[in-house]
Amino acid sequence: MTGHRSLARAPADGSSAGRPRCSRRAGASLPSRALLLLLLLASCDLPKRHDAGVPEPKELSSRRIAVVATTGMIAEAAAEIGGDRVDVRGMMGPGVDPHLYKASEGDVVRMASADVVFYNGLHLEGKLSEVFERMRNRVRTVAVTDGIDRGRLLRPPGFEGAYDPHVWFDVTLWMEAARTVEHALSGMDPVHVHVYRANGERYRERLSALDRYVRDRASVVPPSRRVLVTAHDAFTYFGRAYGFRVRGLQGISTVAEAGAADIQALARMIAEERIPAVFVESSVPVRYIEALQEAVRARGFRVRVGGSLFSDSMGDPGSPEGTYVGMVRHNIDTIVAALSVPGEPGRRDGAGGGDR
Amino acid sequence: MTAPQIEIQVIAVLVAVSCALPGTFLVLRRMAMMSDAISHSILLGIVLAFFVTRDLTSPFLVAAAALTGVLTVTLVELLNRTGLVREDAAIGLTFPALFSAGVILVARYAGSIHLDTDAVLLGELAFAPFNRLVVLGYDIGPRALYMMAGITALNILFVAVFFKELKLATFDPGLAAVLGFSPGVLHYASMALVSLTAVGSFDAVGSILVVALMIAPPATAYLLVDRLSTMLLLSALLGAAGAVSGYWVAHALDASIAGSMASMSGLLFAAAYLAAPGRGLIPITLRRSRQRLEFAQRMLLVHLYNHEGLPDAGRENRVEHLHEHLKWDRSFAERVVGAARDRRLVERRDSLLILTDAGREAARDAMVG
Amino acid sequence: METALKFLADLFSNHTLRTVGMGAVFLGIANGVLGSFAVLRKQSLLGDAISHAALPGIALAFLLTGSKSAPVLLLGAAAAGWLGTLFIMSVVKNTRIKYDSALGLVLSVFFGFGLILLTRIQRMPVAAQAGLDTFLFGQAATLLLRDVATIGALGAAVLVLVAVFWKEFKLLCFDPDFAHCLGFPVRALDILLTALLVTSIVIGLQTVGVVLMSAMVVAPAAAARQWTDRLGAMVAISAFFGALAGGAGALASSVVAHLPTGPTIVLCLSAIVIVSLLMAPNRGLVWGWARERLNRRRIMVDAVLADLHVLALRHEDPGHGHPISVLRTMSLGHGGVDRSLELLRKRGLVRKTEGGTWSLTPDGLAEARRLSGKGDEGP
Amino acid sequence: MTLSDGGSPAIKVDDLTVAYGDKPVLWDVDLEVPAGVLMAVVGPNGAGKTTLIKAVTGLVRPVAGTVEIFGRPYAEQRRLVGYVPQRSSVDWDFPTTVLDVVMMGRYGGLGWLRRPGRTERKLALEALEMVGMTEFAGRQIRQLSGGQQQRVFLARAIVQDARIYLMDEPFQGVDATTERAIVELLKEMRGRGKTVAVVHHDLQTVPEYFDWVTLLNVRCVASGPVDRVFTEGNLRLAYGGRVSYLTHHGPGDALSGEGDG
Repeated sequence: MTGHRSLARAPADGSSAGRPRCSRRAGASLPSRALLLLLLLASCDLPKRHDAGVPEPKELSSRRIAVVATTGMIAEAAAEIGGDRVDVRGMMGPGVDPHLYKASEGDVVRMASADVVFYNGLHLEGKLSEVFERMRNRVRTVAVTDGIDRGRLLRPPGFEGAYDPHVWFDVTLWMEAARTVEHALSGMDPVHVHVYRANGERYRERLSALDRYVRDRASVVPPSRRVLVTAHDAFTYFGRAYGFRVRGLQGISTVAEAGAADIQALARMIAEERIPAVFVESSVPVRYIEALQEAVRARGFRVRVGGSLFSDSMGDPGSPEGTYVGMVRHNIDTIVAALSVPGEPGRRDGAGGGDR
Repeated sequence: MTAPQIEIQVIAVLVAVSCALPGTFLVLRRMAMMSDAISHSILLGIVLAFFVTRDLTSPFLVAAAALTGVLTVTLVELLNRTGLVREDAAIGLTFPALFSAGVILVARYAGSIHLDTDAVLLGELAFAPFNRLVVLGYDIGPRALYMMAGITALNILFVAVFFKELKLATFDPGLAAVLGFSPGVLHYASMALVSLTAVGSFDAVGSILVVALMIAPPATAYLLVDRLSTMLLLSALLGAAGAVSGYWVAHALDASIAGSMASMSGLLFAAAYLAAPGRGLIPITLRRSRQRLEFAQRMLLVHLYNHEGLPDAGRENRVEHLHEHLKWDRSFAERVVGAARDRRLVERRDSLLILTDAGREAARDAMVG
Repeated sequence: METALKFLADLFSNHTLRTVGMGAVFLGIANGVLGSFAVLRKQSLLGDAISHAALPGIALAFLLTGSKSAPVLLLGAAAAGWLGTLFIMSVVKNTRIKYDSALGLVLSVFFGFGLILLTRIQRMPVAAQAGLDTFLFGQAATLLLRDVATIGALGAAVLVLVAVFWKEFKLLCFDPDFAHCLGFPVRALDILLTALLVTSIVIGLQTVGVVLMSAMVVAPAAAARQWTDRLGAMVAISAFFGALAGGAGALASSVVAHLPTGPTIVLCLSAIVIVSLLMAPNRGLVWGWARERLNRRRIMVDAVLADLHVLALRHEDPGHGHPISVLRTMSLGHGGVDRSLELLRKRGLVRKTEGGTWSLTPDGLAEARRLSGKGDEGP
Repeated sequence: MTLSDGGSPAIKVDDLTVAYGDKPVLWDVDLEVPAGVLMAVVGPNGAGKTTLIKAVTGLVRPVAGTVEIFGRPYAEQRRLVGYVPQRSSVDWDFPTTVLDVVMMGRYGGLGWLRRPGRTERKLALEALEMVGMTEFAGRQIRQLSGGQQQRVFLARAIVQDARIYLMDEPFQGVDATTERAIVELLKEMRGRGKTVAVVHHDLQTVPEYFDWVTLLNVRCVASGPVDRVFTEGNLRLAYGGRVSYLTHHGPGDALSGEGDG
């Protein structure tokens, strides 16, 4: 019976306690043994109350807090706010689309040994968001978007409870997210509240400076040309916050595809409004935007590819775009540089091989 | 090992066992690709159920996915029944249509929602231990564990109860019908079970591992054994072995667990393909060369016997001459002579070859045969 | 009328429609032709398998070159798909594992290995990896002119090769043993035909995606098979269906908003398949069903005639009338006696007497004799 | 074309050994078939009859041994050998017509790139006439009865214009009339100097149909003229104790139904 007890209780104990005991159970590989284990598991031994497993505050004040964050943006916020009180490990590195993240074995250990998991929520991480919600009894998990007033979230018409998860493109919303991180850390480790508050304050100040920067830069673009055309619908928050109309080629879902009519409609709009540039995203194949560009050119207008924007993840670590601030600055600089120059008419039978 | 690590392996083993059973029948009945077809077509069910419930977390979505699996199987079967298209074409016609309908619905009515199969089925073994089942406030373990245990039990029960009928329906559907076993009903029951197992397992471990575990272990077992019962058992064992070894490969590489398990199942198959006793490529090649050698020895004996005592024996019965007469290359001739000498059928005096008594006996046998 | 014409003119001067339409039509033709052979050789699902098996090739190509350019990744995909196909062929040839299992095996194991590589790449701090996993989710609506050129060139090459090796491919698909005995290099032909299929699948994958490619291989050929019993006609019809669905899908998706092009083409293909299965002459289900009904009706009518004959034999006067109720009891289980009598009356074989009873006419008597001579038509 | 068949047998098989898995299906078979005979290959199930045909035509690779056609290796003489496979070996639902299938027999002679034309069509129609299938020329092959399908295969072999024919169970699933017709055809072919080897099941008809016989049971039990070789002793050697066929037999007996190959 000991085997089954240890297994059943291990989750409740928190994984650090479960580890040594379970290491004896390497024999679980045999299917018969596994079945036996399972039968035992299913039998009626009473496990502990599930909320008993959340780490005690006392324990955390004396060591660094192990933090796991899903996206790079969240990892950065946690590292900034936690300072040297935390060990942050990001799950999704640069260039990883959170919708399509493939977990590796290391994630199991990282998540099991974490004191807290910060995730975006709002289904950005797919089904995983749900799992994180349900995990709260086991490891402390925090959706950084939880603190945001639901009224400020974008909601596609017709579906209850489904929100656009790409909140980080509105810097003010991201400040809310950072506050959620700060509160979570403070709650876990009240002894060091002052550290988190000071770090959080400093981080939010930088973010609010960033917000002002984005606003300033955006105002350079004449309002009529403030149209952001990208491959997928990730920039809606950005558009709302900084006064851009946003048009995406395809929806949020990864299975969704564009139709020929969608491309034509977008191309017509670009040509009619003489929008000078469209943008590619790091995580979406360039060809999508190239197709749009071709369609526009065929309408006698030349639209440039204004550059590459970071949408779901940040740039290489060490580069300026490898930080949240750097990424947002890169995006707005790219957008402004491309849109503030007026568009040039193309020839219908243009050099770029328009029609034929 | 930490608790989640153990849980992952237990879940994987359960998936392996529950996939091996229907998988064996799929492989034998040439419907292996059904598993992959289901993995695509369930999108339609998920989307339709979402339009009804408007809730991504509703368990109704998973039920709808399973139902779509059954629908897929039924449509394939209907197409088959017409006799106008073959089984593989029937599968290839069905799932793209269902999947495409799903995609169109998403694009038209839910393009701004993250709605796809991944949003409803977890499909990631690494996270399965964290998706807990909480009953009356008590955490009693990973959901997937219970779900897979239930599905495994159902599969084992089904196979155990209908073993005879399944066997008959698999190998001779016509005879089964004559004997009144109604292969149709059994077929639908087993296909419903395939769908249920597939969708349940997709949720626990992801579609690609399910396809791998439904096909690779039974195919491997098919190379190794001839009896249905041993094949079922061996499939389950091989699946479990692939799952557990795959886990540790993933651990070592810090890579995808499902991917590693699928790859290990593939490696097990490759090993059997190369080395299965009697059927593997290596044993066949070895046997070919051994038989060639054995056969050559007999030819040698007969040749020596025919020329023994004749005046030309001094010329004919030399190693060099074998090269010309029997068109053997020199090294092969040496090998044949060496092997025959080891068996004490031939002696060598200088370069002349002489039969021993045993060799003479063997030569006579060879000629009679 | 004028507005309709203008609408059409607009439509066809539309760049996206023209590009996508042309690409889809070319793809439909190439895959319609190759798919015919694939379906006849029970390789319908090769497209599905190859599209999954390409993943490790893409990941490895990226790992080795660090480049995400389309030719590099396509080469990787083609190499992996090709390797997978060779493995499938080798397993099927050397073991008792059937084709479908070999397909599924390669599909899942290769994809699994691709996942290992992808997760390794994910752990690398390289932002350039973005989009690697979506490389194979092609979008038919985003076809570029250069894609159309590639597909067109490929389609032309496929058509030429199939024309050149027409009789060899035909023999290979119908009776490979006989081909071997005639001295054709069966294995090389097999590899060539499969290579053509793999190439067109991989090109199509990147431009229009996995599922559309799977359907493009199977559906036109399966539909075309219903309409003809000749290989040449089947290949031609299949190419036509492929082109038709490609064109119709492109058109529909450029008229209606939010109608994704690829899936729309698949549904057009499905519609063609359904119509073919139901309506194709000879093989179509509707015709078969109608034939069966006709037969059943004929047998019932003959049965009633035979019943009347039996009754007539019992009477001296063959013109004696018999009440319908007697006929009903005799034809128990057949039903429809009234309708049968009506049909017989129209043919002048029976007549209704004044008392509301029925009797055979002389013609009817002759016909009934003829039938009973055949023996087995009576009830 | 001059042929080096002055005295060399039509088919000469030397030390042929074939194994499927670890089971030898043919073991050390020696065989000489003179030109111009009509030969039955008989033996119990699993005796390797089909395998022998397939090994001669190179469809299975032997472990050991050689096959010579008119004194030269098979690979060089391929064109002289016509092959009629078992009916079950092809897909009868294939979209092709009777005439088309028969014309396939000419493909080998056409070589690469050339398409069958008027000549091939004429030859094919002639062959169809010989087997009495002219009226079916335009039919899809699925719509034929078993016997008719077999006749189509024979016609295809005829247009090959080979000198040696190897036939795998041409009488299987064929009605009595067709069987007679096929036998007549085979005899006529022999009359024109062709050599025909037929895998056969019905022992009782052997003396009536054939003039040469090979008794096979993994090894070659005996081979030669029917009147010399087709003896009860040899049959007993080939079939073990199960020789009751001489008194009663028929399709459905232990002797019929092919299981090897």
